[in-house]
Amino acid sequence: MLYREAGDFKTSYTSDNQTFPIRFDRYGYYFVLGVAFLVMPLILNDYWTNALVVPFLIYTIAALGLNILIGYCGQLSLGTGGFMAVGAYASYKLMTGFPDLNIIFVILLSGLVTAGVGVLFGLPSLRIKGFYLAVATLAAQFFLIWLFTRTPWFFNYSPTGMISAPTRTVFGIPVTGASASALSMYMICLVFLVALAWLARNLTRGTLGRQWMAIRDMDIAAEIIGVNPLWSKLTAFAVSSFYIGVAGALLFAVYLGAAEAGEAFGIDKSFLVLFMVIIGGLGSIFGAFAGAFFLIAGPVLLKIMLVDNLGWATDLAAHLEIMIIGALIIVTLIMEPHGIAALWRTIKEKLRLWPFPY
Amino acid sequence: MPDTLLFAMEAAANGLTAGVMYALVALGFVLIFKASGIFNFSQGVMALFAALTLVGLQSGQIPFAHLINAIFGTRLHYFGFTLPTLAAIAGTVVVMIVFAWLVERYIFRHLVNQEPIILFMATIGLAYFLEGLGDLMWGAEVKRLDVGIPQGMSLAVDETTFNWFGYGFYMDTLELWAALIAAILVGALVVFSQYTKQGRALRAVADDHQAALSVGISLRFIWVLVWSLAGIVALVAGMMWGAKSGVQFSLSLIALKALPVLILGGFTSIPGAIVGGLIIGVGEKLFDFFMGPLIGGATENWFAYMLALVFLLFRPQGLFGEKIIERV
Amino acid sequence: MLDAATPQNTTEQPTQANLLEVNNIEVLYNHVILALKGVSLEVPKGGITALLGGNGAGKSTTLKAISNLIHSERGEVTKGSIIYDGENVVDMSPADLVNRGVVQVMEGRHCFEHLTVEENLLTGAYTRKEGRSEIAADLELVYEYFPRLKERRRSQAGYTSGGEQQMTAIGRALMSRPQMILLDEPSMGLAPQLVEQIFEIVSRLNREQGVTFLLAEQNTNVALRYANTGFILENGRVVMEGNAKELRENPDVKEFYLGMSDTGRKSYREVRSYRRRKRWLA
Amino acid sequence: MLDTQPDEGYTTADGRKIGGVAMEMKNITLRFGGVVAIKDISFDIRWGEVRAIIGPNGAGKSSMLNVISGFYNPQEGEVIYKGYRRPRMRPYQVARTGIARTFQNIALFEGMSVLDNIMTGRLNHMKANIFQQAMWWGKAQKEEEENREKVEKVIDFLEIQHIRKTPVARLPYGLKKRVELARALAAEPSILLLDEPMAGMNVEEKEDMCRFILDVNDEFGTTIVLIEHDMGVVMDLSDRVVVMDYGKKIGDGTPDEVRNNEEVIKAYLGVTDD
Amino acid sequence: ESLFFPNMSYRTGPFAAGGIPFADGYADYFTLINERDGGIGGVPIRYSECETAYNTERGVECYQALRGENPLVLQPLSTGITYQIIPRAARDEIPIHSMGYGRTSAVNGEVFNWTFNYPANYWDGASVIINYLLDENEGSLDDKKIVLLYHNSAYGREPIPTLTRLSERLGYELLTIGVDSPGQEQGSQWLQIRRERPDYVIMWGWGVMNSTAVQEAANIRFPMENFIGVWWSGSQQDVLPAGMGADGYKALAMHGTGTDYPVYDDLQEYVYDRGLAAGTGDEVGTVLYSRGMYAAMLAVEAARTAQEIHGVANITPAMMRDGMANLVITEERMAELGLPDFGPPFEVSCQNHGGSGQAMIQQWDASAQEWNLITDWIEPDRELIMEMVMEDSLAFAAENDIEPACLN
Ligand SMILES: Nc1ncnc2c1ncn2[C@@H]1O[C@H](COP(=O)(O)OP(=O)(O)OP(=O)(O)O)[C@@H](O)[C@H]1O
Ligand SMILES: Nc1ncnc2c1ncn2[C@@H]1O[C@H](COP(=O)(O)OP(=O)(O)OP(=O)(O)O)[C@@H](O)[C@H]1O
Ligand SMILES: [Mg+2]
Ligand SMILES: [Mg+2]
Repeated sequence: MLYREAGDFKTSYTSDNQTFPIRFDRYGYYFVLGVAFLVMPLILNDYWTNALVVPFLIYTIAALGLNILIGYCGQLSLGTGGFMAVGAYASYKLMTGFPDLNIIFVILLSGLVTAGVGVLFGLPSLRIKGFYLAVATLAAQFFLIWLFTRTPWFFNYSPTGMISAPTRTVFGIPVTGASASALSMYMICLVFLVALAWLARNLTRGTLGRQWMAIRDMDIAAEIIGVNPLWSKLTAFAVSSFYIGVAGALLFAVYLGAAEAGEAFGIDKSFLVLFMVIIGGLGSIFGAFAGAFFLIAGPVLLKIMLVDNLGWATDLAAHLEIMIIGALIIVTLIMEPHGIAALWRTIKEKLRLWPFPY
Repeated sequence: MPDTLLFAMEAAANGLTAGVMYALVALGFVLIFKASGIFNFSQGVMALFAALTLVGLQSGQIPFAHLINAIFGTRLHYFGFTLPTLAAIAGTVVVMIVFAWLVERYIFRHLVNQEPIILFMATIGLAYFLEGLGDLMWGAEVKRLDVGIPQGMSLAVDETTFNWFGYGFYMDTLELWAALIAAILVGALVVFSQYTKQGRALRAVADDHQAALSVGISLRFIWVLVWSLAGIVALVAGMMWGAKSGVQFSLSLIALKALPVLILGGFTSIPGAIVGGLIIGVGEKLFDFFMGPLIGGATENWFAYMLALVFLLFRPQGLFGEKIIERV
Repeated sequence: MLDAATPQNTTEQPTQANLLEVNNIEVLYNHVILALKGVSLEVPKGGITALLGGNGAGKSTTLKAISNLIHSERGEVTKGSIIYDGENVVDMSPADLVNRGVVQVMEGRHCFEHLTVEENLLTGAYTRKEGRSEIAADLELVYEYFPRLKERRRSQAGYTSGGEQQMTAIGRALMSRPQMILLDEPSMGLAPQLVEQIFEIVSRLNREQGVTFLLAEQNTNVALRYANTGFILENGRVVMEGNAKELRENPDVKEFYLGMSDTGRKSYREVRSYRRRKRWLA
Repeated sequence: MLDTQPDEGYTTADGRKIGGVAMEMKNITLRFGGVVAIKDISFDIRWGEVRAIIGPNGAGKSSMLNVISGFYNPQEGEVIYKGYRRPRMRPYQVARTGIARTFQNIALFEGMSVLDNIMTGRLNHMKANIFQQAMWWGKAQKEEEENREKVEKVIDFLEIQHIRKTPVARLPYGLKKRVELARALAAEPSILLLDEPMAGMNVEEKEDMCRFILDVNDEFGTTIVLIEHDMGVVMDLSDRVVVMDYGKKIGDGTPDEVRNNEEVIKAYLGVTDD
Repeated sequence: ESLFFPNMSYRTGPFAAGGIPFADGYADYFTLINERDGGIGGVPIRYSECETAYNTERGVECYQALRGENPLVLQPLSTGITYQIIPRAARDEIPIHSMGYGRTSAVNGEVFNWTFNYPANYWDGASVIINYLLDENEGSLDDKKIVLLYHNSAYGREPIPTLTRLSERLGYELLTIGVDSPGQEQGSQWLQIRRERPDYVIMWGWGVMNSTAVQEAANIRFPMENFIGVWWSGSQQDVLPAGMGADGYKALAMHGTGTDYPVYDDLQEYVYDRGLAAGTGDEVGTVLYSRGMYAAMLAVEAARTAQEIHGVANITPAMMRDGMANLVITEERMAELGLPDFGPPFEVSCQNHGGSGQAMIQQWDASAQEWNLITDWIEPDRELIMEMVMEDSLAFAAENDIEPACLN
């Protein structure tokens, strides 16, 4: 009797449009938010924050962004790594060029810069579709990385081409650089994530979201019923790149501290985020969280299990680890092609029918 | 003749053969895409795996030795005998066919009628799995692969061009061989897909899994067939690339070089893979030759993609790909 | 119109035993959506059986369950059995079934878009072992049935009109020389002339070659005219079954499926209010 | 029976007033490579009428709708809409001029729920900008609710309340058709193009569908262009009928006129139904 | 109680082939110390590996996992990871030893208190090669043309400033040609080299880039004795794939190779024969194995020094840092350790974390399949390098508000 929508009658369209129409879900959501802001800071230690939680938060932002592009608007992109690099280098140039600019603005501006670049590389999507579009985004990926490793201006002419984030503060507390504490890193990433997830939710449930989905499901029909493909695709590229740029800026400035385009933002990154989106579930906000968690926590937990607990050699463990990750991807897809989010929905539907099997 | 022109010609000629090397990898992609609409990301890893298996068999390595040793505390490495190259190749072909069967049985059978992106994702999962498996089975060290194909500067080309132009062109013998093998391979595959009943069935499956099932095409058979073929193509690619730069992890990354080739030629066209390879090969070599010094070199990674992109703007389905049907 | 000449075979009862028996099957989509809740059917050998019912009644699902195409839509038969020619076929692959002579024409055409019309037809002969000449002869036969296809034989199926695709799909099924054809809404999108023609072909194949038909059809009028027996589905259950003639006489069927009232057919314009069909399963 | 003066309309047998010319197709020719889908066809559509297009399979009916909705650009001829020659437009621009349609091969957005599908029909009535939408504040939310109300009316009207939240991929064929109609209706178009809306329905469902169509026509005065193979429906519903065969127009007139046209009988109707 | 020496190894990923032998050598030496001497100063060594796959994010994860366990010294084994953990390790007071890689300007111990890169760094390496070439050409490189073929990454770009400055001074023409990672395609680069006809090619490569370059050089018949790699481009796996074509190829050597050192007798007795060898055990004596062993040996010596300075056996990371900052390696000590002439003698100080900067040149003999040392220790141009080190490190200090100073 726990999980029921019966009794939850909607009296207005507003309440029907709620993010969590079922009361149980809604309370669950407040609970999670409460835990994230109030309880987690108390119980997290440095290792878990740094090894797992902060990257999870950052990659969730990237996955949200990519999910908007692929999951909602149906435009396949493999340029995530390149766009994250734009965010990272933009934040580096802003941080070093305007030392007094607050880091929050730096990160937002980096997102905007990335959005611009995203729109530029999104232009071919008006003509090119599906896997063919992947080439346009791959071109972006390789070109951007090349640009950042070849143009000294981007790394302030440092001899090695590495960029390092100087210390910046929010309310006097350092959030970037070596002196930033795990807690402050956690908090800034969490705030960005919660805000951006909320915006993503709003965008995807409104008109723009429906335009994106219409383009995704059947672009020709969408155009005939009045969706402007140019506008929808480019807004999707812009919003998605904004998120990815913010994620790139956070990854560089807050998490890594130092980076080099080719190494930190290579094609692997594009694939990693793509995995998250697909494993989590295309076209689902929750999916971005689930996918990022699966792919960030999975390897770390496997490593801890195999190496630290079972005492296996690291290389054996690492080989097994990629095999297991690969196998898990396949198994998830076979179980539910639409990812963890869909799996979760099915479970909820079952719960709703419980105790009847169907 | 002015030197620049000669040099450019040399670069272009090398581009042609380099393009063929890319095309070898692209061919495997095309086969699978044609037959199932699956964009097989694991093709590169398949090439690596095939090459690893070939070397392993050739040198009599014990598979999973590392794992066995770790578990049982043994110190196994080699069987102590080696296999002749041809036998090792035959053995690898068998392994690739078994692999194809397993892939169908345990993965794609369960993913019939799913969207292309889901299938694509599954192949990425497969790529991971296979990469780990390859390392676990044969170890991660660099291995030397020698199947008896000569390597190094082709003297014949050098001499001929010297007589013609007074400047001897450099061409790699291995790449010339690769061109020959690719030509044979493409010929055989074109005949297979255009002139046989199975060829037509392949295209039907790619269009609509469900409808193909409804006319009695056995997806299982078709898929095992094309994955086996793709496995063999991967072996050829792995052999050529492995001979060039050793067999090790990076071999799988050649898939990234094959993508623009594939896209430029069109996903569904076997000859397209070759033509695409040639265009990309020549294009990137010439671009690097003329523009590289001006903009800092190492342009090859992105130029191929940019070139493919420009072509796509004019032909969204690639040069020889099937037209994308847009109707309501 | 109903009183006009009806094909003779409606009254004949098929002579042989059942070719297909569906025993109380349940079909579950996606692990949660129960689409069929115990459907049983018998299809006599050499007969034409019609499956009727409103939108969402489960006609297509039943047909797909029989041909086993249901698996590719994440559906499964969770209960009951399907016996074809004495064999339980629930666990067979669609290809096995085609090899045994059961072929389905799916709802919504499902042509191979990039193949030409002719190639589409030829894939229909995929399972056949005979030589080229026989297949070519059958191809001609299909063209004879559907001259329009002959004109469009070299066009990619994706670019042909809705009706042309429907003809292609039916022709493709015929190419495999099946024993039994599962037809899902064959008349959909076809011009009236062609609808008659298709049913003529059905009854001809049935008479001349003894092909068994199971057809889901919304055009109840025509379907019941050509069928021997009929089943009416509603909400995943069989609610009425019987000989086609009896069904046609049934007042409810007359009213709701044939659009006949005692006063004869009335104009669609006259229907002034939405009527709700009498539910057998209220 | 037709009024000869083009701009004043005419009165139908059952007393409805039909207005002036809404759209005029002038000498339209459409070719695909060697295939001529439409050959020099002209006809007009008047405000408020139900105009049917019939013809055998492959005659070019759907292509004609595609021309009207701007998806195909004819090689020759012009479309006069509301008295002006329509310039070359992208389909979405055409949609914004008040033309909505349904498709022969259902073109719903499979990944979305029924409600969202219908809401896309109202796109052109929603004006909140991207920032307002992102914040879900003020205009965006208000607008969403207003439009939701309109959509709910359509949902009630078509009696699909129970599937409101169902993903359309799960719906049976007939309901999908109905949802498609709902999506087109939600746009509150001045001209509604329907491509075989009743394919795959039984008599009872067709009756319902006819009722919906007529009601829309009556209540909102929506002009309707209808392609249908069920002659009963066509004859009962339409005010005027265009008959096409092999891309050519072979007949144009009231249902009765068309029904008795020799050429039409030969090419399409065959033996007259009832 | 134990002394914790972790290793941030990479036995998987694109550079596994280089990571495996290094990790094996590093591990085996610690095993030897435990087995033979019962640890350092009586305290056993605890060794563990954390797999980074040469990937910076994994590196950060490893750093976080290791740092709680009081590691005495970290070997990040990747230039990228080193850059990332330098500031964190300084905050957490954990010493880093980036031997022959990493941030060159860490030589300045007053800025980089916790980072050490003795005995030699990239700028030393570049300078040693040039000095060697000067020697070969009777003291003049005027009118010579030298190509630098480099891995297009932070690592590969390191030598460029040094080589550029030296070219200004010595008058040779420098041409830099980048190869994008991983580098198995160098067709156009080598065609360019063929056209340019340089006198020498210097290579800063890693992984598959090395073997491909050697193969390509052989293919275009570039005289192999004029082709010189850095120490990361001079191991067996770089030359073996090219077969006889690689004969004559040269590379820098930070240390000796092969098993002709007395220490191998001990290793055989205490480690290999007892079945304690790390990995598959077939890397013993290779160049990168030797490097791993050398790194472990330097760590052990630094630990000993720390024990002496502080008079406690169970040292902390901070004490270890003092040991490293006061490390003195003499020829005698090397001989005592069973590694005579294996590495250069050098001293570390609080100001200078860079060691002597010396290196040798080795040459590949393809028929015997072994590396031969063909020179003695060659000095780099230390003056120039210190000048550059100061510039770069002071810029870093300014950027990060560091007041250059010695810790003790
Ligand atoms: N792929 C699917 N996933 C989930 N549910 C489905 C799926 N296909 C059909 N259903 C459900 O199964 C039920 C029966 O559908 P079916 O398509 O068999 O109806 P039908 O009788 O063929 O209707 P129509 O005349 O409209 O074609 C419907 O309620 C539908 O919602
Ligand atoms: N995009 C296209 N490319 C090529 N041929 C086309 C295209 N669109 C339509 N055709 C052809 O034009 C002709 C008319 O097609 P259309 O779809 O308009 O027919 P229709 O009258 O709607 O027929 P139906 O009743 O069967 O739906 C057909 O022969 C079709 O094959
Ligand atoms: Mg149906
Ligand atoms: Mg049509």
